[in-house]
Amino acid sequence: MAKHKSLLETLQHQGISRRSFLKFCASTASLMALPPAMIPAVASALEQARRPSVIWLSFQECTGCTESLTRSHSPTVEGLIFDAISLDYHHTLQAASGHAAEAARTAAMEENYGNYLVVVDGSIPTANPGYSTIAGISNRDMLLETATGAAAIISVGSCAAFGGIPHAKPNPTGAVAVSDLITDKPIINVSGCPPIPVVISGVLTHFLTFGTIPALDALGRPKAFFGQSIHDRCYRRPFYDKGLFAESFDDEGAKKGWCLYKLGCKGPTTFNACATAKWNSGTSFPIQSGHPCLGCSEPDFWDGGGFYKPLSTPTEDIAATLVYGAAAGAAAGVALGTLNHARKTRAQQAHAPVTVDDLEKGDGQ
Amino acid sequence: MNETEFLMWVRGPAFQIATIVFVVGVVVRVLEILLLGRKGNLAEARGSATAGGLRTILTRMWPDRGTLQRSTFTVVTGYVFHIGLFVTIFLSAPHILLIRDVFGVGWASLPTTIIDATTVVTIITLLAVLVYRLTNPVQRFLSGFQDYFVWLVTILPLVTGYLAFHRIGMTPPMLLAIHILSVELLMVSFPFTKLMHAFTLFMARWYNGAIAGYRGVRS
Amino acid sequence: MNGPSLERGINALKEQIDAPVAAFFNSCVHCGLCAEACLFYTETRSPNRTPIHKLEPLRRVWKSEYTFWGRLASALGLGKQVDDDLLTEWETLVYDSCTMCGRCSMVCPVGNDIAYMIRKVREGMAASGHAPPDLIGATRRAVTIGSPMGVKLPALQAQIRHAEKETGLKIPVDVEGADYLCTLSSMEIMNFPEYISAIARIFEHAGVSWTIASDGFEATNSGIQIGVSEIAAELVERVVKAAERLKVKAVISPECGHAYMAIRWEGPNLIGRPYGFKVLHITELLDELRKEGRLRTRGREAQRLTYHDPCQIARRGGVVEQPRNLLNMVAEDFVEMPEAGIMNWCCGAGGGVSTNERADDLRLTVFNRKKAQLDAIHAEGMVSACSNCRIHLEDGLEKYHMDIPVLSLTETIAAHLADNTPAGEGSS
Amino acid sequence: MGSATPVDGDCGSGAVRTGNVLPLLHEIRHALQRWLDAGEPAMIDLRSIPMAPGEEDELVSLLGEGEVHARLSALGPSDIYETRFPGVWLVTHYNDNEEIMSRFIEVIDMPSILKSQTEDIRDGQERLAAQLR
Repeated sequence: MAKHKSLLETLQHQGISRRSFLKFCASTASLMALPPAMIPAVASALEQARRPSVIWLSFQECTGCTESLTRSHSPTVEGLIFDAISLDYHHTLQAASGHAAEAARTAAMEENYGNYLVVVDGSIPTANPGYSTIAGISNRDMLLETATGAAAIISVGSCAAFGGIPHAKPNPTGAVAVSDLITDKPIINVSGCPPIPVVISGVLTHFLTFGTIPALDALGRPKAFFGQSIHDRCYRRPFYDKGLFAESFDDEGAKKGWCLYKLGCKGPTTFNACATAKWNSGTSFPIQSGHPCLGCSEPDFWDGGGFYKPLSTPTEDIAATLVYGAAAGAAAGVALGTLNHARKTRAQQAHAPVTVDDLEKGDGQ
Repeated sequence: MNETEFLMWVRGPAFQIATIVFVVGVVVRVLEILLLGRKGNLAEARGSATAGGLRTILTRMWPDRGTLQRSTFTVVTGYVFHIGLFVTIFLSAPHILLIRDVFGVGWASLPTTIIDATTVVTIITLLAVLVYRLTNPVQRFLSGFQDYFVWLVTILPLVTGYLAFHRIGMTPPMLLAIHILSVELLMVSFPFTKLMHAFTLFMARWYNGAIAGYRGVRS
Repeated sequence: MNGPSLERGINALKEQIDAPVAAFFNSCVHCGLCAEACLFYTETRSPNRTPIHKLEPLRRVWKSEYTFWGRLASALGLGKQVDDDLLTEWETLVYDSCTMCGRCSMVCPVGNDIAYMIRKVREGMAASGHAPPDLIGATRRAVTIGSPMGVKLPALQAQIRHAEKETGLKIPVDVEGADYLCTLSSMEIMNFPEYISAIARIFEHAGVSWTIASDGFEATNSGIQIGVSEIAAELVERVVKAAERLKVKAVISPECGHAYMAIRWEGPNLIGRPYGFKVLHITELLDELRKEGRLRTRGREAQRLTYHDPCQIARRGGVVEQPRNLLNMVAEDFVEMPEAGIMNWCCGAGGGVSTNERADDLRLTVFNRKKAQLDAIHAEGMVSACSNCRIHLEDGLEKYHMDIPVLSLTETIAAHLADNTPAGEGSS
Repeated sequence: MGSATPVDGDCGSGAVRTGNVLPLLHEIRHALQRWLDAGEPAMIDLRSIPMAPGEEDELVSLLGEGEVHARLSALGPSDIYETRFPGVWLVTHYNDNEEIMSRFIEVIDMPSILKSQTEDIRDGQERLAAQLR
């Protein structure tokens, strides 16, 4: 394997022309959500880029993230990137198994110490290591061990990034995010359940192209993809602004494509590129197919008070609270009112008739 | 506590606490008033106390001509910010959803552009109201800490709502959480301040109108 | 008992607080609109004369006694309490700077009846020894002599004889079984005895059976002005007893605002029982006679006349249309002041202010409001139905060098009575 | 971005508009002006702009087709043509499965991707020389 060739050399090796490379660069820039003016910079970076070693760790996960990534058929841009990286360890994709697989991981770590990239999907159980082990090694130990020599970690999917569904109440496994355990390495969170394929490959490409971590938001997510909310880029936004809402999934509003806010859409508080990148090779995204955004790229989206509950509504049973509150208030009010009444009665009993002689003070008349 | 947890706390337990304080406080204060009672009137009636009471509840929504002329600023700004509050509270889609969620009834919402404009107008009006309170001799004389505090808790939901809608300064979940929290502050303040007038003014107008109506006066 | 005290005052305020008071204090938002409705503020621009502010003693008692948080604060030694210094400071606000005209009660956007509460504050002020000395004196005279101005029966009898001579009519006194018992204000007896002649003529003309009671002629009630319900009740009781003794159908309140308030609206509640007779203001009776065709006039006053609504009769009493119906019978050119009727401005002397010499300068200062109203319509004569208003209006007009005569409505009607043909045959 | 053919089953196709088409056309107009004044090319990535279903087709049909149409065969096909407005090009890159990888509007006299690249020319020259040898 030509592990130390540059990406351009790899492509040339495959007989790919310079023009094809430029096309690849244009599509890559688009993939990374970079402005077209950046295409030459991408090209010059990719000419130099070396194939990094990638170790992919899967913990408490559903494999949805890997599925998402591999849905893109080769040779897509994403496919080409996989040609350009050295994926040395990946449960789902690797051919090796058992001790051989673990040996590959150890070898990759030793060979590329300080330079390899760790990709994690799934959360890490902390309540009892037995909830999830690989080759007899607990997820926690494997993560800590593998992270030691990593250049950076990419947490793919909301489980790795924020704990995800395993972390949802009551979180029986004590699931935590990568960033809860690793604090001394750069971590890029590519959240989503699953993340958009082009976002995963876009982040990988960025690292591959520039060798640096992209600009991140407060939750450690690349701003290029997570910089704007679903709501801000939603094509149904004009309906929100006009106050036109679908009230149920089968009413006229739903048929006319009106805003899904009232059906619980979490678009206003969810940051992701769904509205522009879309899914299934740019075919559609949930809102386009008539379903409210679940907010899957946000922390604790599973505990966000119900997928079909509008954002502005309380999560507790306020109607019941009102009833109990009113009852308690009535009881307290009657008690206080009775005390007040007694106080007033006492004042009336204490009343001494006021005569004209009671009007003047002291030594008056 | 991260943003989402904060938002969930604000939408959950905090909202519940605010609701309890609000409801218990309002009910207690209303009962404290009612249970004080009042004496029956032994004088021969000229008119109907009930009709007078009901009438005054309605008619006090409009000022008499002299008051409108002499206190134009107070009357006009009073209308603007009360209508503004009504529109932003009761005709904005997210709020109607909350009401429907709690009470099971909802109604049509106004377009966000109108809500947005109303919010701006209301905020500006409330700022003018504050300046007036600080400069008008009578209002400044009458005002104490509570008057300024109530002004603050009234304008905060408008400002935070505006910021949340336009996503200014912070992330949307944080802005939304702060907005809801500011409303909860308003709810908690309600039973302890003159905000209570929103409920008791109907009683006050009723008594005023009933006292006058009994004597055949249209108050 | 043993004289006034802070304790008695606070106790009185505690007794006075009822559901309306609590609703009113709960509702105030400090908007200050009541200030612009009060002539004591508009003509002096003193913010402390804002009507709602005059209620501070009552508000403090309400808060510390009848609200949960106020009681909690009091228990912790917080919260503002009522003390003698406060009451001393408020004495001039409650008595000198308020006529209980109730104009503020009409404009308050949340519906606070401020005048209703001022009346209650005065109970506490009086019981704590913070009533103005002149009002105490007048009250003492009312209770001991029978009239705040010290008018005794012989003085009335002299005026009656004078009126009989002038009109040639017999003025009925203590006639049992008469339909109407006419009461008088001592101001009418002392300053405007023409009123007695006027009602004698009108009743003769209309064929009304009436009488004056020798033991219940005084209609004014210092107890209400100073704020002592027991004294007010005692004074009301004198009239009620006379009416019951003479078995009249109705008691007629004279041209006096607060007398009407006292006998018509407060009286039954003060004595704790409903009347067995009706109470009418003189203008109400005259208007009834007009409707029945028993009151016929001739000729009209040529000058431009306006009508000043006495607060307790119009805004607080509900008699608004009747005087206008009567005036329209005899006025060629009747013109309303701006804001006439229930929103009319007070003359500035009601509610005991005219009795209170200390407030003389102030009441003449605030008369400027009435002057502005008059200036707006160029009236050449002003009619009213309250002798207290009339005296003060004359004072004010003189101070502001305005040459406008002030007339009594009843006397004006009497001056225009048609020839006394029997009722029903008149066809003038 | 959305594929060239509207997808059946989109809720509310056609009824929904982002209103982004007109601003885009204005952006293109300004870009043409800049090209004329300063020779400065412009490139718009259509993937970065939110579009309602059908809106992109509307934009494409408004731009129309002009005189030049080229098809590349490089890492899958690319479709490049000049619109009705000379200097405005629509460049669509597909992968081998004819799925759109990226799509650009270029304002320039000729998209650079059409030009033969020096490296490729050199490579070709070498291959030709080898063949003639």
